[in-house]
Amino acid sequence: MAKTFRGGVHPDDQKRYTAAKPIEVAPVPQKVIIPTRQHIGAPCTAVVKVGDLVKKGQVIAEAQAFVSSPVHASISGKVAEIAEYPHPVFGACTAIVIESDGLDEWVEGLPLERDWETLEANAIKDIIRQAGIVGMGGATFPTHVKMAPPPEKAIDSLILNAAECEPFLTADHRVMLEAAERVVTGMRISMKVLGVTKGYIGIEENKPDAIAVMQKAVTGTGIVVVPLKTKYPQGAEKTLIKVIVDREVPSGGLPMDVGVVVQNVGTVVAIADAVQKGLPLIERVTTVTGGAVNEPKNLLLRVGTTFAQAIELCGGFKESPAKLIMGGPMMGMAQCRIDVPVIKGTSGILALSSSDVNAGEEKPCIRCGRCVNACPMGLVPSMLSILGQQGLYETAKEDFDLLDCVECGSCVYVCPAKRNIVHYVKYLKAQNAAAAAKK
Amino acid sequence: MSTSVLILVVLASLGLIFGFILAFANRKFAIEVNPLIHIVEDVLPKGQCGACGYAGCMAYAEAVVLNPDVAPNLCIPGKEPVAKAVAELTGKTAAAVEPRVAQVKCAGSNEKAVRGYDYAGVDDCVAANLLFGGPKSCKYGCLGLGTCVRNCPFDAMTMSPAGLPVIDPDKCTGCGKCETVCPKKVIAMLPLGAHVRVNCNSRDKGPVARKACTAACIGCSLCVRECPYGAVKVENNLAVVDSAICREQCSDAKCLAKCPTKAIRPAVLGIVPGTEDQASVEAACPSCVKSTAAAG
Amino acid sequence: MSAETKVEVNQLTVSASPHIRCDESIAKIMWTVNLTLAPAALMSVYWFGFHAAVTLAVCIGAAVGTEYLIQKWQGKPVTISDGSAFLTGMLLAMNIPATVPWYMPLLGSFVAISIAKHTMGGLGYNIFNPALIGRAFMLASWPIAMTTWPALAGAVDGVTSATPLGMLKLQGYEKLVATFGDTANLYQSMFLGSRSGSSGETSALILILGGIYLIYRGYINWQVPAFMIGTVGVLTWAFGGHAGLFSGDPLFHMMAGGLILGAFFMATDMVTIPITVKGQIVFAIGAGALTVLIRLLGGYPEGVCYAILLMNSVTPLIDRLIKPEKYGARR
Amino acid sequence: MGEYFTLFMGAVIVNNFVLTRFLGLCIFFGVSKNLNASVGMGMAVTSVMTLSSILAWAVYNYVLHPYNLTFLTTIVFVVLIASFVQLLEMIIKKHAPALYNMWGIYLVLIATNCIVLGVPLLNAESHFSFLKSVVHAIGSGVGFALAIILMASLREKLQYADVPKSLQGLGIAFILAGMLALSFFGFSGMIPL
Amino acid sequence: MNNPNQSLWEIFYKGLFEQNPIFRLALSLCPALAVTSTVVNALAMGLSVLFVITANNVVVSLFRHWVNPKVRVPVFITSIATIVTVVQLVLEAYFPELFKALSIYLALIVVFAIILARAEVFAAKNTVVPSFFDGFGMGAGFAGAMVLIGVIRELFGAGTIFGFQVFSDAYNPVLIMILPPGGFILIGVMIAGINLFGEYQEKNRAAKAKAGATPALQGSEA
Amino acid sequence: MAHDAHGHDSDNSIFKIGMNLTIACLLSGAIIAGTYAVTAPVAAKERVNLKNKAMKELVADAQSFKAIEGKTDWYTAEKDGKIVAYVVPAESKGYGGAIKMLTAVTPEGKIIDYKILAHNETPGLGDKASEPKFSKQFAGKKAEDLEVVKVPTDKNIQALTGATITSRAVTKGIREAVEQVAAYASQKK
Repeated sequence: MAKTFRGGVHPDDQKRYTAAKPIEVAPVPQKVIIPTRQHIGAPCTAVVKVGDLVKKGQVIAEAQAFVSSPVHASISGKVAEIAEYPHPVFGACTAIVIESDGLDEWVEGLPLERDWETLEANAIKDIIRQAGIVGMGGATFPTHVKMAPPPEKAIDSLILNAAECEPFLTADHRVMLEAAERVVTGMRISMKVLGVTKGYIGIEENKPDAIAVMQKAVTGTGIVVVPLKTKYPQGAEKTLIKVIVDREVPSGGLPMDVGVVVQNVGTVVAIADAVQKGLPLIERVTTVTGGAVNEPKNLLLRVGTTFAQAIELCGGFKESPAKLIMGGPMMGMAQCRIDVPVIKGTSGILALSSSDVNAGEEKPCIRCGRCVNACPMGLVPSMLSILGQQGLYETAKEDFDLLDCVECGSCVYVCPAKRNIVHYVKYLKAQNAAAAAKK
Repeated sequence: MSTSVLILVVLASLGLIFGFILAFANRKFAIEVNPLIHIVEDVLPKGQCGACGYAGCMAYAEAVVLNPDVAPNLCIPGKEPVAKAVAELTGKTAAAVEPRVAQVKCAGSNEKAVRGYDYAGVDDCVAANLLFGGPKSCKYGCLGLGTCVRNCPFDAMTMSPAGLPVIDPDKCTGCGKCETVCPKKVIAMLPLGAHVRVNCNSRDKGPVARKACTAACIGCSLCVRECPYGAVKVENNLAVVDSAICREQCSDAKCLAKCPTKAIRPAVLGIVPGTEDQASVEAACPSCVKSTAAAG
Repeated sequence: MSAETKVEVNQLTVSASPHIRCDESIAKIMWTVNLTLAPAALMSVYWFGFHAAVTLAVCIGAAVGTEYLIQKWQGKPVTISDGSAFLTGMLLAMNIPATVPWYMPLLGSFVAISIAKHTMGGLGYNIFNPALIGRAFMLASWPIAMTTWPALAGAVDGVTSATPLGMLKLQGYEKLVATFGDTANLYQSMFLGSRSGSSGETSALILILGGIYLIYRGYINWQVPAFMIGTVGVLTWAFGGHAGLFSGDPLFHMMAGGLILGAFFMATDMVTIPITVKGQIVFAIGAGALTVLIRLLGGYPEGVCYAILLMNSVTPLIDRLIKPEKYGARR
Repeated sequence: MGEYFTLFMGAVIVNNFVLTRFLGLCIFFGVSKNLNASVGMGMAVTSVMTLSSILAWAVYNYVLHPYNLTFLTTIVFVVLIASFVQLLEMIIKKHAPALYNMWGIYLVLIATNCIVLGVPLLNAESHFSFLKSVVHAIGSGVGFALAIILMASLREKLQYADVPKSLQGLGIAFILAGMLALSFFGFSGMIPL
Repeated sequence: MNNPNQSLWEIFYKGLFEQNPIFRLALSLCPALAVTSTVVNALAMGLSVLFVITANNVVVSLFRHWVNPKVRVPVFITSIATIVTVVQLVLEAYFPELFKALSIYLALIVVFAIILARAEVFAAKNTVVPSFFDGFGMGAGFAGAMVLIGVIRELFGAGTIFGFQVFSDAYNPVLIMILPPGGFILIGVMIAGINLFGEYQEKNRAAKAKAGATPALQGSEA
Repeated sequence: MAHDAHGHDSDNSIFKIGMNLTIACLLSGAIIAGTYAVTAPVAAKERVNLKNKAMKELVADAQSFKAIEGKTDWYTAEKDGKIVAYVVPAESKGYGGAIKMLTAVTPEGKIIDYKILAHNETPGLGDKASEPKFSKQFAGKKAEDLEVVKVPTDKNIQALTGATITSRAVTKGIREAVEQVAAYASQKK
């Protein structure tokens, strides 16, 4: 019996576009735009100047804060500009523009060969930090921070989030099929760093091939592959933990509060590459798909490639897109322009045609209760949306657990009144934060 | 007759019981609520706007009565008369309240401002601002979704068809509630009596601002050079007018004619910027007439 | 450039996530309910003839018309096409005798839509079920007309124009059974609908089929009708008889009156019932219990309408006390 | 026993004072904006009504009725109850602050109130025995509490509704009360008094 | 609030319309509504209240300097109760049927908030004549509203006015109007109607002001 | 309000406050006593008048009414010194509470008429029991004829449409009263 959680929804997974397509290595772009903010936490400042020559893998921006992660050049070439550029998450951000010299040369000493088993945990953590690895599922939380929980939190399990529950996206799926060994190695390194013996890989049942491949790959490592029921949001951290180890992260808490660390497939691969070969995080697998894309693909893209370039690699648009999204359709961010760059957290580039988008006019809530049934967090989304309309963030916070909402979008998906519940929640959270800041 | 006597006896004893219970209670359990608080609260306009910095009119009344350091002129909606009344009641001296009125520092109407994307979501500026700062290309301009209009405690604002809020100067009390709720901080308080105003909030550099909106202040400094009194400055690519200097010294408002985007305009209230007619300009800013005529 | 990758400014739509939606809508839900109710409505026309059709038309027309006029007047978008006013009209028609003079359902529908629905802000905000408020209003206003039941078209032997529940209340169970011949006959006519009553009371079978379809479609929760009808059954069995405890006739009570219609179509009106399934179960049990209370002790022979209305008024309290089980509540 | 139960239930649901006799409307509409306050008010009214009914019964049956002074009932009751409630408030405030915070604060509001005065007057008019007076008073109080708590929960829900502007506040409250009263019709004829 | 320059007519008018106790101030309407199911009862109740409030205002105004502030409220209550008792006695003697119909609601006039409020707010601070007009205006406003409600309820609920049949026999009375729920809903609707009327007036006034005046100008009032 | 909140301490002595109120009560007592003195006799007379009027309505040809000793509120209606009817109170539990009635019965135990004095029945429905259309049915009937049915016959009482409970209550109350009168009358003879 596949395991599951309370609530959730069943959107069409739309993975048929790209599930069977092997990862294609994108050609080196002529120019990359690398934002200095690639993660959640303190922003980086550029350590190169306009005109500098840089090599692939060279650090170009850095920050001293603990919760931060350095940024590396993803191609070799000349720094053409350091200026404000559009950013897929923050709207705008200082970016370093590198024009390719066509050589695609690694910085000196890379790649290298290293036996991870001889390395100390702290040394590995340092390598992870140096490599600029962040959570690649989309949240972009610096991985070395996640791997260094405070000592009072006893961690006993590592969960690999391979559910990939977002419709359309297949990047993790392909990575598992094509690089199962690296996935397992990355996981084992992470387990060593965390000092845990229990490792789980949660994969949704709609990827039987991946389950089979991973089951084979983990033999002898003690890692367990857990097939999960295909249901959104199976891959949300909290639901995943509930399903696999049957623990509930307390309100306002983190997975480590229940002794668990959750990693993304892409992240552990990056860890394996960094630790074994010394490679920093400068490229990632991204699914470029959607009804408006001519030829959807899974691409290995350099960080800093623009969405436009990526889409061009997929044969351009079939029809003019109604929405361009970074990430999946349930939690991704809609973009207002196509020249934004791929960042470390770009798991997908989704160009939805108008027929994919089924919005419709917002109507008053009819209290049908579908959102309540769909909410994996056990909230009352309908009330949150109604309170959002009135801006009553205090009531929402105190009586309806506003801050526990993970914004998974299940409620909006099922809502027959087409209410923008997640937007209301974001709005209320913003108001709450503003009020808190005032105090 | 005996009934009459009985009536008197019953009622008299009632009166005695009731009266003495009350009197006794007054001694024993007296809680003096300063009645002045209620009187002061009566004087206040009860907009509950919070412009005074207290949580509503009652809270201010309490503070102004009980705390000698609280000034009597904090009620902005009440203007002069209320300040005077409160001062009189509390025995404090009232300094003048400078009358002021809300001003939308944006002329980026639907046709003038360029849209960056098509917004689909909650009909509220704060919510729209969460998505890359709203649909307009200009990241400083009015979003036009009416958060200020909905929050105005005095019903002084309406959303014009052009997509900019219009403030009714008769109803606006200058309480500043709109200023607080606006996510773009595009609303500011203008001293009542100012002659000219800058209808832009963009701190972008000239070309960027111009590209986003044809009504933008591009920070060209022509106005600064034109003004002999030093009433105009450019800070962060945005012209700023010192209305006191302007009102007292300027007689010809040459800055208006020179502004290439018409971001500086005569301060005519109650309309969308850019739609002033000559008569209203004359009334609002006599010194502006010549230069608008010259420019127009 | 081989393919077009240009995107014009202002071409893309930006909204908060998620970016895909299911294809349910209010209109779809409402019209489906209308559709499942329609066979029973047609059945009532079969039983009661032309009168029933007129009443049905007046109710629906007045409900839709009132909604149209109110929304026009208020300057709000007109939402008559979403089917909710239509549903209110149809439900009201099925809750009243088919033979009432035409102006009564007209006024009843008007009150249902204007007072019960639009004074509270329209669809989604109403606290009481509009159709039931309409019926309660009519019953209070014209008690005689509202309790004068039409005889069936081509009435079979001896089926008088009193409803079975009315007969039970005033003449007793034995008389009731005697009127129908024997208990088997009684049950059969209750189930198939060959008996006197309001338009919607008559065809238990068709109503149940419609209700089951709604459950299958996921528009209503099975718990509500099951618990409501179940509660009525248990309580009438326990207290409904004259020969001491557990001598009642639960089967009769479960099929009698508006219980089937109420349990499947009105106690499930999502706007006016608790939002959680647990809350809905409490609601259903409460409605069932109140129904029995009114039937056995009250002045009215039938209590479903009032029972649901009373539970409607308790709904906000239920919602306050019964919330979904929150994630993270336990470690 | 049955008689008292009937009397009690009759006062609570069948002849609910608020919904069928329009008594206590001022506080019913005034306080029902807030659920917690309504609970407190319900308790306050119930207890005050019970105690003042006892008091009023004694005065009526030992003073007014024997001496044929029933026409003084109005003035005597109003003064008696008003002073009694004030005294009660002071005593509770001093000696039971916890109780005071729960419902004592509402006592001031009900010192002169139609339902608190009305029930003793009705008791006197119906010549109820002592026990009946008490049961009737408790029943009426519980009925009031039931009505106001229901009303408050409905009004709190309606806070979030798109009620037309002209109806906001008192208008919609009256209409709600009307519909609540209509629902309570279901109980009519249930318990013949 | 108590502008000494107010003319007596203004004081009276204010009570009748602007601050109509039932529809505007929402005070003291409690038990009165119970007797509005017939016009006769409504009128009797309205007149009783009119008398009590006017008389009480006069009495309070006369004795206002004599009353110790600490017992102002109890003294006022006593005064009201006395007047009510007098009304009761008179009605019982000369209109026994009405007395029976109004039953305890007559006695409950004692606790009508509006009466005490007028005494406190107006009569205790003003001389006799304005106090009389204030009470008379408020009372008349109250009585008028009562009769209006009574007329509507009786007309539609029973088809009669003052007990005389108005509609033909064919009229099937909407009984709910004379039942409590109908009373509640009717008053709710009437309150909304009056609010709507107020909004409409406000709009008209604003439109007129706009049309007449020159465009609102900066500095014109400074 | 401000000016009187700051009274002098001497004004606030318990004695002064108490006396203030006491005097107010005495004044009120005087007023009430005065009014009562005027109205009380009128009211008493009016009460008797009303009762007589009611009884007269029931027994139109009676010349005088006399209270029966040993029975509260029982009266005999006499004409030319002969008892033509007994007027007795009747009570029953109806739909909305007690229904109080006054019934006139001949010494033979036949009903003359009845009058409903107080009730709480549904307006427009149960309260039709006081209309002649319904009450006429009772005239001349004896206790054993008082059976409520839906389909009318000469011997029975036809229920009011939609108000069966009220009809039954009224009939029951009157039947009881008639039975009592019959018993009393036969005993007297």
